[in-house]
Amino acid sequence: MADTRPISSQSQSAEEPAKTVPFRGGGFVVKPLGVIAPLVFVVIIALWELGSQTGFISGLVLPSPSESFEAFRQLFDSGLLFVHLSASLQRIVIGWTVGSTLGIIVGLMIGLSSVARAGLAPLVSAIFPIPKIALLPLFIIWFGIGEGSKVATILFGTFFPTVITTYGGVDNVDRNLIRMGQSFGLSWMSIVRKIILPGALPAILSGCRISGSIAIILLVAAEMIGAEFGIGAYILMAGSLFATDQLIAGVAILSVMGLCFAWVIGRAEKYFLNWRT
Amino acid sequence: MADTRPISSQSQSAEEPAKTVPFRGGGFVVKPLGVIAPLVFVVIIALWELGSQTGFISGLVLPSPSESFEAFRQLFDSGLLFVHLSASLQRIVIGWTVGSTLGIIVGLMIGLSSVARAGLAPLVSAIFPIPKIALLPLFIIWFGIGEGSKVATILFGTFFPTVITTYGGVDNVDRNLIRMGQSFGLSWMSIVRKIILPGALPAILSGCRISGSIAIILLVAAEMIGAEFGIGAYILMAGSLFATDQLIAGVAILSVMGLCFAWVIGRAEKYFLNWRT
Amino acid sequence: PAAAEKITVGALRFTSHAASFVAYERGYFKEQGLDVEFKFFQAAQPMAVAIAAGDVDFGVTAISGALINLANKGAIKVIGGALQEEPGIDGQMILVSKKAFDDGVTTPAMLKGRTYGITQAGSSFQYMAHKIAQKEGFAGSEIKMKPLQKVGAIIGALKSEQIDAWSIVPHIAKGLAKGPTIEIIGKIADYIPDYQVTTIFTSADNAANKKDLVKRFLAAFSKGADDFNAALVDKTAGDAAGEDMVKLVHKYVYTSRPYEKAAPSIRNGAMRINKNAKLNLTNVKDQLDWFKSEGLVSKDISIDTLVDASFVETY
Amino acid sequence: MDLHLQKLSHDYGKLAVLRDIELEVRSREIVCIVGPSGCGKSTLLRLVGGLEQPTRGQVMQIGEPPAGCLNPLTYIFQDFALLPWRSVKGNISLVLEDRGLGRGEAEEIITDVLRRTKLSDFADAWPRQLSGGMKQRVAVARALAVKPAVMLMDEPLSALDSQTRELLMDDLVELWLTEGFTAVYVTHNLAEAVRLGHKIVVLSRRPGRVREMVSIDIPLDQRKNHVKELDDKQKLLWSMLRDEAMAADQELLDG
Amino acid sequence: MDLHLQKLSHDYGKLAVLRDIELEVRSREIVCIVGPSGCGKSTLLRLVGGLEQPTRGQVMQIGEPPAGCLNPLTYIFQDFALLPWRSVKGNISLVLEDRGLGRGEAEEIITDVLRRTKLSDFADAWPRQLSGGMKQRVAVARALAVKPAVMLMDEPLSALDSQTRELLMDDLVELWLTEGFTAVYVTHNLAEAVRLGHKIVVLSRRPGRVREMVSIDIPLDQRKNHVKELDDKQKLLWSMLRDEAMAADQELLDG
Ligand SMILES: Nc1ncnc2c1ncn2[C@@H]1O[C@H](COP(=O)(O)OP(=O)(O)OP(=O)(O)O)[C@@H](O)[C@H]1O
Ligand SMILES: Nc1ncnc2c1ncn2[C@@H]1O[C@H](COP(=O)(O)OP(=O)(O)OP(=O)(O)O)[C@@H](O)[C@H]1O
Ligand SMILES: [Mg+2]
Ligand SMILES: [Mg+2]
Repeated sequence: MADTRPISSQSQSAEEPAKTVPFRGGGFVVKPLGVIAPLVFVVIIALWELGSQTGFISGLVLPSPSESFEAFRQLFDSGLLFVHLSASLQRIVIGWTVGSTLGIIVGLMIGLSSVARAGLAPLVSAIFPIPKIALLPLFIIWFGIGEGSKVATILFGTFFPTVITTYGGVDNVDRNLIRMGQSFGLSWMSIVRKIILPGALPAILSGCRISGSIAIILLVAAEMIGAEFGIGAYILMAGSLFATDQLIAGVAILSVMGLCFAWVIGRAEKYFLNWRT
Repeated sequence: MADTRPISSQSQSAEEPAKTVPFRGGGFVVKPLGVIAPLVFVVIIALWELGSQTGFISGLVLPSPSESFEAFRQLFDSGLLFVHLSASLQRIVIGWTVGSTLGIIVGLMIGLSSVARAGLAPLVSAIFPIPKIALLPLFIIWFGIGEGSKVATILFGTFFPTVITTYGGVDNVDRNLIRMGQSFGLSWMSIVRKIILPGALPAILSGCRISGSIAIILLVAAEMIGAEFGIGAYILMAGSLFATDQLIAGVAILSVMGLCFAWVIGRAEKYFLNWRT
Repeated sequence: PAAAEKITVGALRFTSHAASFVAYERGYFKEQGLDVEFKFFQAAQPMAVAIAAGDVDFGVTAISGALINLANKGAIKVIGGALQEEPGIDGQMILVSKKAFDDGVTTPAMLKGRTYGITQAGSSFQYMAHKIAQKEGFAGSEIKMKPLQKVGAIIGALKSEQIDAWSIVPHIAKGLAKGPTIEIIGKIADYIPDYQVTTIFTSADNAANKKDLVKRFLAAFSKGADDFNAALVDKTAGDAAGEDMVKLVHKYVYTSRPYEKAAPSIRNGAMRINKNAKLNLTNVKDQLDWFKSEGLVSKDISIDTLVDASFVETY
Repeated sequence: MDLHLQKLSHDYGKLAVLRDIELEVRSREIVCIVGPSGCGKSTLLRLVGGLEQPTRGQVMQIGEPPAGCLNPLTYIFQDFALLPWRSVKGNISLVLEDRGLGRGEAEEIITDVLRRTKLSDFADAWPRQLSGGMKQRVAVARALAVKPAVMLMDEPLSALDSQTRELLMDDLVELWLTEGFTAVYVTHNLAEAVRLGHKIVVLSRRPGRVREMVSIDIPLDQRKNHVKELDDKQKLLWSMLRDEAMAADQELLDG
Repeated sequence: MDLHLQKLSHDYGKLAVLRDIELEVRSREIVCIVGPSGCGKSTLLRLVGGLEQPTRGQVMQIGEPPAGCLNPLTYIFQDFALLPWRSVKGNISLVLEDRGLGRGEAEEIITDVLRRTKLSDFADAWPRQLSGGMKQRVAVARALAVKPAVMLMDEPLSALDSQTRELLMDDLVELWLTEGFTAVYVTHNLAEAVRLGHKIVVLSRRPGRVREMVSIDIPLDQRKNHVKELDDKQKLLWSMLRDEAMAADQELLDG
């Protein structure tokens, strides 16, 4: 069979339609758009205020943002804001740090050892679903009604989700990379620290986002136990008095705490995961 | 320089120590060890019973397993167990399914679109930390005191962690694979369904483990609102009457629910992630 | 008669809500042309909100800050009295831990400087503690309040001697005092005579626009209360009636326990429910004043905002 | 369908990768690209395939792709880009789904391309169970499955042993003779280049420019009879690349 | 340090991959392994490196590794196995950490191996920013950094252009002359095999057996002057492989 290699006469005539090759790459990469987030909040709050003002949203349970802000101002003026905040922050920071650290350690154990997985993973599945609130009486016996039980509540709440995300992340680390580490005679500890931990880090950080939010949620549960000060105690008090303006002010403080925490995790992701696209 | 290629005389003499090359691969793979899990539970319960019997664990707040089992038996005999269970299961199944589904959808949106991320991610960070319990009054107003508010509590509780794990998973999908899909002209939908979703699946399933447990935890909060039947209502009742045996029996039911759920997720992982080592 | 009017009654599964159960079981609501559906709650506050939201028509609960604030928002009204402390009948009791008891807290007068368990700031427990202090002649702030949210949590804290004192309804108090770690040192009735523990309330809309409905509800409720008082409080109806009453109540309370176990708790928990839903306005005023003095509710709430006294006899 | 690369330049941040690439790829022409490691060959293919946007210049597509072609510009990735969660078969069927093919038709195509890449026994294996060469063959099979008008091949045979490579090259020649596809073929193997290329483009070291363009006029199916000429071409290319490399070394020594 | 492979066989589940491999690797000897794609070459290397346990048989290590060698048996992976979260430099320093090297010493080694693989400019780049060939060079650099006694190289130059490959081969020859390492070298490139190998082992198709063993007696540093002999060896190898491939084809046609 003769070769049919194109010669100029066979090539496309000049009248053929010419277009640039369409771009089909790109996308699937999320870029930060700084302006939208504040806008969304402003719009939501404005709509809510409008709704309250026009009576569309009944004042019965949901006060207007301005009323809530007024309650917040009172709290601020009374000087108690910082007392509440510092009490709560201390509990959260200790509880979350210890809970997450233990969670990462146990998660690594479950991810790395068959025995630990067989023994601990079902325990985690069995204990995680137990509502902290139901156990408050026990917590009081075990940890007293001082700071102990409050920190313990947050600690327990953050421990379990961290365990689960950590071992999920470990399971997902490319085994080829581990084999590489072994082939270079890296110690077990080095492999865990330098290969498995960084490989599981995206999952762990995503777990931190969750556990951080849970820690904030649990402030309320934690401060049910003999707490005089704390944002959670403030919210509980407002709730029991049905002082909805204070309630919303307290909840807004929690929201802001959540936003700050998310921002920190976002920074950590930027810093630790900058190797990703 | 002359070549110094080994000839037989240069080769190692026979007296040189000979050993097999040490095996350094393997490990870092977790195998199921079926026996340990039941053993752990049996040991814990036995120790607890022993502790109660000998008075080492005071009957003060923690009743012995046998007492709790007795309470469970009474519940069973009264025929209410299935009434409670079916009421709770229905709420959990609906709340969790809808919450997770919405969570996966919103998580995908946040993972895929810059606009959605900028607008929704901070909202998630702001709303997730709000304790459901503080919002109960609002839930009553919005969703009434019927099944609506109960399902909504669980739905909200599962929605947020699912969103976070899903977009964490999407962020972690290898962009090269996406480029491959684009180069073959796959539609956006196909890329999402066939490349991004499976790539994020390990993270999503690990998120399901968490959201499942949270759903069970929230049963108690959900059934605070005008619930006649349900495991959460049973626990609340027991708590308010300080019937610790019933309390523990109720908590044990939640634990078993958690174990069953974890087992289901484990099966799903085996099925969907069998491509991993 | 015309088709029965459908109403929803909120209830907690406590013996103190028995009057409604009796009225329902014995057809007193039907007699009044009311088709009652119960909605059970796990706490009083969601019930109050549900009434404010119009999902529930009537409820029974203690006077709380939430109730007053809801009333202030024009959502609900107190329309009658229910549970009542009464000298001679076992009422709420004052408990101390063994440790505190051995330490010399043998009478309520010694509570000065001690810790006292309450569910929430502004709860009835704090009110009771303050009344004790008032009568014993020291400032309420000299008893250290420990908010622990839940009755269960307070019991745990008391048993493990992390708080010194508490006050609670008799059946729980007696049950606890049977153990080695808790002692009874007094009665609330000695400090707050005629304490109006719980009140009946409804939405402000019902109170203003459906006066007839409210009257019919109260009538049926009172009839139930009479039966209950006769059977378990005054015990004038005889043992068989008492037995019947316990069985009736057991349909709603302690349902998950066998009858033999539930019966003593039900009997011990029986306190008087006011005849004809009479309301002790004097005591309610005192409670309102106390809330005001603690800064828990706004100073300019008047008793009329809280109570609609047009339905029952007040004193 | 012809392609016309017009003054194509590309930078990654401050790193200049490609500079003023001017190239015509005619229909039914195989253009081989050779050049030092890191000079921008893969980047060039990505630009041609529309997976990346050039910093300057453009890629024109002249004429329509022939009928029956499922994905006109098809890429074979240097790192294979197999989905780890799909079997060999699943990885190929991935690119056939949503194309309105009947199940039978798709099945037929898959069986055919697996046979041509000698992977029939491994249709149900997971990617992690494959050897390096087998993964590469899956990537080739996947590209063949969509009957491309222009194939953009990034070292498609590099991980294969010489005889499998020989066989697949024969297969490509055969395919070209019967179906006449167009290809841009990046390779490090000069023997491959002179065996398959109608035109061979030599890129300079980074930033890549077209340093030389060599045409080979011997018809593809007759190249086996012209070993000598091809050997000479290969030597010519080799000397050009060597010069480039030495210049680079010189630069390193100087700079 | 010698290696002795004794009746090594390996299966993956039901898939027979290697059968009765008997091979001696003497100290300072480079053994090249060639064979069809999927015949078990990478598996063989994994067995030798102790990364996988053979189903039957064993790998003996005779004598001690020389002093100064950080990781006696060092593997260069076919798929590079770079940590995506470490820069080029970090990927190399990974294997030097925990070895009690001073910071300065490690730094020196890294600079040296980067220079030798022409990656000095990319010390701080992430793996995703590298071209295929550059990734492979990082893998080579990493292996060189630990001064191995025995190198297990799985197609270490396959993704490189001919001139870079030529340079790195020269580098390896030089290294061998000065340091005299031992190597098991899997390659598809017969020119590479005859250029570097003291012994060339031809594996049969899967399940891999030793089909033939060819020794080349020309000293490594003189091979450039013996082009003709090497060409002959290469042709000999090629014909053997061709036969194997044809036999395989025949089998396919028959079965
Ligand atoms: N983890 C595994 N599980 C199951 N089968 C495997 C696994 N790894 C390799 N195989 C199979 O073993 C055989 C040999 O694989 P190996 O990687 O050793 O081949 P190779 O000779 O290196 O091939 P190539 O030259 O293509 O790299 C192949 O058929 C492959 O499918
Ligand atoms: N995503 C990226 N970000 C930054 N730099 C990149 C990126 N991709 C490639 N580069 C750089 O661009 C240059 C060219 O890369 P390219 O992959 O095109 O080389 P190549 O010619 O294909 O090399 P090889 O033959 O080794 O595959 C390299 O120096 C590389 O470091
Ligand atoms: Mg490339
Ligand atoms: Mg291989």
